[in-house]
Amino acid sequence: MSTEPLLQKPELVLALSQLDRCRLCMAETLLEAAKALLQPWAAESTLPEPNRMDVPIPAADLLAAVKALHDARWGYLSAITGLDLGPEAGAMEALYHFCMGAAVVTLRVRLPRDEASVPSVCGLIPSASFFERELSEMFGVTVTDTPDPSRLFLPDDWPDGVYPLRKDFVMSPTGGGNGAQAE
Amino acid sequence: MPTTEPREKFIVPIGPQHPALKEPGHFEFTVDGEIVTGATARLGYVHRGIEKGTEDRSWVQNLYLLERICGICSHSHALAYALGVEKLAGVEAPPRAQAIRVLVAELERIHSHLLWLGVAAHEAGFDTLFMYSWRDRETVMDLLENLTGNRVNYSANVLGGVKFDVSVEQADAIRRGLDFLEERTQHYLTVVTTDSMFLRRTRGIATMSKQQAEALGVIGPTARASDVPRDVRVESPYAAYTTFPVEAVLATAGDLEARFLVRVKELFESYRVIREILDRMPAGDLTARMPRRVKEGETVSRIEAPRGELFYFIKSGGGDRPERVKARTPSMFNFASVLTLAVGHQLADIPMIMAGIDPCFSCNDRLVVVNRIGHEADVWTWEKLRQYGIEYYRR
Amino acid sequence: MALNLEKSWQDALEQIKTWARVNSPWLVHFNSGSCNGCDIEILATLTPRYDLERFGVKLQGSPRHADVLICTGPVTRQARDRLLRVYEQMPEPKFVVAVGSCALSGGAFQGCYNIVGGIDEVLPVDAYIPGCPPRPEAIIDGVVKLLQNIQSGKHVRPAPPAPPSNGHRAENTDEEAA
Amino acid sequence: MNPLIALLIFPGGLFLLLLGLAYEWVDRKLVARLQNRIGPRWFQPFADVLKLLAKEEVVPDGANPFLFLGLPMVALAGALTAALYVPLAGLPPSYSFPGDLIVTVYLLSLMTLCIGLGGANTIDRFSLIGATRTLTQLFSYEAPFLLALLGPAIVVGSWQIGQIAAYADTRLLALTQPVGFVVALIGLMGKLEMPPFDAPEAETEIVAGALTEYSGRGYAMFRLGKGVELIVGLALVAAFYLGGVSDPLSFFGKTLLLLVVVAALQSLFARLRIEQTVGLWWRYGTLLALAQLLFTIVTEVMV
Repeated sequence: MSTEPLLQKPELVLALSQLDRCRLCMAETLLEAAKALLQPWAAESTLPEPNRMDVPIPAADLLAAVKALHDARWGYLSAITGLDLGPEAGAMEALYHFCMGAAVVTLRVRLPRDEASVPSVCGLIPSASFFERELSEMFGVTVTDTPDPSRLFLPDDWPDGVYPLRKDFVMSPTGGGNGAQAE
Repeated sequence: MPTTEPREKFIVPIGPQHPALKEPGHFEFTVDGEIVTGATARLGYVHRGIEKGTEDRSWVQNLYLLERICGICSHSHALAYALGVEKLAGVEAPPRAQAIRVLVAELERIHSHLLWLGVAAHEAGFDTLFMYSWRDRETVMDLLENLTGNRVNYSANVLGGVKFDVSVEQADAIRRGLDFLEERTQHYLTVVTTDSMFLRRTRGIATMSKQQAEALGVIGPTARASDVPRDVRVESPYAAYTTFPVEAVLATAGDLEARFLVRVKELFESYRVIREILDRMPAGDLTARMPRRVKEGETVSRIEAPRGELFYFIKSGGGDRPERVKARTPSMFNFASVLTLAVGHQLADIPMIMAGIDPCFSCNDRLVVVNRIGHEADVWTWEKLRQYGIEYYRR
Repeated sequence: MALNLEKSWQDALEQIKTWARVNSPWLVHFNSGSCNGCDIEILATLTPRYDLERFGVKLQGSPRHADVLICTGPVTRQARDRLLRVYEQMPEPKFVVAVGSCALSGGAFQGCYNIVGGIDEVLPVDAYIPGCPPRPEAIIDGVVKLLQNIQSGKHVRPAPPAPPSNGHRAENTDEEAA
Repeated sequence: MNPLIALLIFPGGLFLLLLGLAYEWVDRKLVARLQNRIGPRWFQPFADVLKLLAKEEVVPDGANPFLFLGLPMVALAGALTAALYVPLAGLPPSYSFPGDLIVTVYLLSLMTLCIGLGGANTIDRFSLIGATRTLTQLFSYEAPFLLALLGPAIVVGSWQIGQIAAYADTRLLALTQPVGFVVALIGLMGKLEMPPFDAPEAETEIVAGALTEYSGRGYAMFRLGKGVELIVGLALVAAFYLGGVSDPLSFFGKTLLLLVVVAALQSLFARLRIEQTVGLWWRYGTLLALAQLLFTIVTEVMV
């Protein structure tokens, strides 16, 4: 696979409306390009859907993977999703979704439940700070050296250490307020 | 990176005046002299904990919950969710249902863009245009009500299809309504491009070049105004956009006027698509059977809401309740990128940058804490910042 | 004789005051977590087709100038004490109208962790307007009904709600005697 | 007519307040109709003021209570005394002395000064901004408005409103001094803070400008003062430029005509930014008024 990013070739650039027929084959070529970019980790990447590719990434290599995609201008970071696999599985996942055309590449970072931490990608993609703030306040994942670690959504008087989107978050009986973390 | 001296957070509680879409928010800008060095936002006044709510509701109940995330693009949320769940369950909505879904989505885009036109005019103090554009918006609200039974939150979607059909009379009513709206939109297009008062507030303000837009990852009409062809309807068409293709409306200037132009021109595009759908409406039934339990799996569903790409991640554990539903709204994305755009800009440009992305909440009453390095933070109201911006440009 | 002269003078004054209050109700609007569906409907009532100014209703900016606080949305924890502060800033006699099913009871978001519930968990509410969102006609009808109640004196002041049960109380919730 | 009645009832207090409210209604109704809304009922301003008088007056802490309560009274008093020197309802001015033109104009701007001070007196951010804006705008339209009114005074050769009004009764000065008429009219709109010059109480921006903290009686008095100021301003411009207001019919006719013009202008423009208003006044307003003045002096001397 030529190292020069595939994206520079003109025919790959999205022609707006004439290519509706081979929309899917367009997505495949994009996924191939992404796979080429993420070579060392893409070995065990899976294709859950024709236009989607999941690439498991260890937390340490996250920055390198994001840098690879970002430098080749492969799409944009559309969202960061936190996923709690439940107290019994004892693991959490942070999914970094990159979108380009119809193709979606998800970098899956597996994290332990108690002190999960992820490097911040704000250096490369400054607008990711919102997503990281939401990830940290909802799941308790500490995002190292993120520009602004303060709360985004939860109210000021929300007790610390209580992460609402975790599976073991118990709603307080009055329903309206501070749930407790059934550790 | 935040400045060392303690910044005392002070949130103005006064009820906002003349609310267009006001939802309180709080923006903090660290300023060094005139240049913005840091910008953060504190949302959460409208945070209702919906994503947690989806985990203790069944698949069908979630549809009604997710429709109420945002009053203006409620159909977009329901559509993205429904498409995602159908993909998971391996069910394909019949073509007629897909066409009706796109019809309601485009009607909602018209309603949202006209609403924004009124809000932006009102923000500039141009109340007459606000009154006129909202009066014309009533026409599209009538069409939606005639079609779906409700003016806002029309809940057209059902998992696996649509709730209602489009009769011939309704189709004619829509066509007549669109003719009137098209002529009015033509009038607004001339107002937006020629009215000197408006041009003074929009031309050349908060310009975002193509490279900047791509680097920052701005989406929706704001991106298309800087010639970045990001439109999910074109890139990865969903529902009936494959049979009724849409042309992405682009502008090159990238300033606020271009954003106005893109939104008004998109109205014409919506009229064209709606007429096409009404003429070539595929026959067939309205819903497909949907199993109560969705089989295990994850999916990503992306659609083009009036303000940009709406991203849904849905994970099912095989039960009758979703494991995880993540909705990333376009405004949150636009805000994140706009705040990063703000860094390096003049403090004076901030108000126009904000108004340009048609934030899902136009916080008339939001408060901006400006802390100049060196002396203590002084608290500016939104208006003072706006005024400061304008005076700054006068000098 | 002097007594009932005094009495009738008092009634006449009261009559004029109520007439004035009913004929020029000024609104201030507060959104404590609404999805802004109700907000755009409230705003639609001011645009040409419905035009509330016919009833003398005017949307005021400052709570100091307003008589009726029109609230939308379930009260989120973050917006809770702001709602109280706006209510306390309004001069007497003041009324509260809750618009939309979220404002009535938390609506579709009941049970979410960040919701305190309907407006009546925080403020004494005088008129409820159900609907999600209620049509502009319903909002106008609700406001007019409230005015008619005030006019006919049938309006009785609701008791302020019990202080919030889940422990943390905003420090200034005990409004002055209504 | 014994002076007490003249002062309190007929051309003075009560009649003027009611007339002020009626004109305010005409203005609101016209602007609403031009925005194709139905607009308020005829007794609306009257009900508004009555309701405000019946409301609780909240004196915010951080404001000096004596000043807070006194300013509205001074403002209303200023506007009412200004009305003494102006020909109202077809009657000659109830009291006039040489030089009362200058006194009237400055009594009117006393009103705006009180609003500015009222806003500055509180610690509320919105009213602070409103106050600074009101005062900056005051200094911008004051000079051109006065110069525009000096035109006719020079033609008549006296500073007494009564004499000027009598002289202007027969001649239509608007024709001989068109520019002065236009500047006076626009100046009047600036003085009454009507859009496009309503930056000081821009409702969507700074809540209610300088008057954010006022409620109940104080706010009612300011509104009444504004109504009286509207009447006095219209009467002045009509008396000088539209050929006098000697009989009641022509007084009401001319002032209502001016009101229609002002209301139409109001709904045409978006709100000017504060520095645009100041720029507009100093660059165009004053120059035009000076040019008009020069022209009248030259013609005066020549003839």
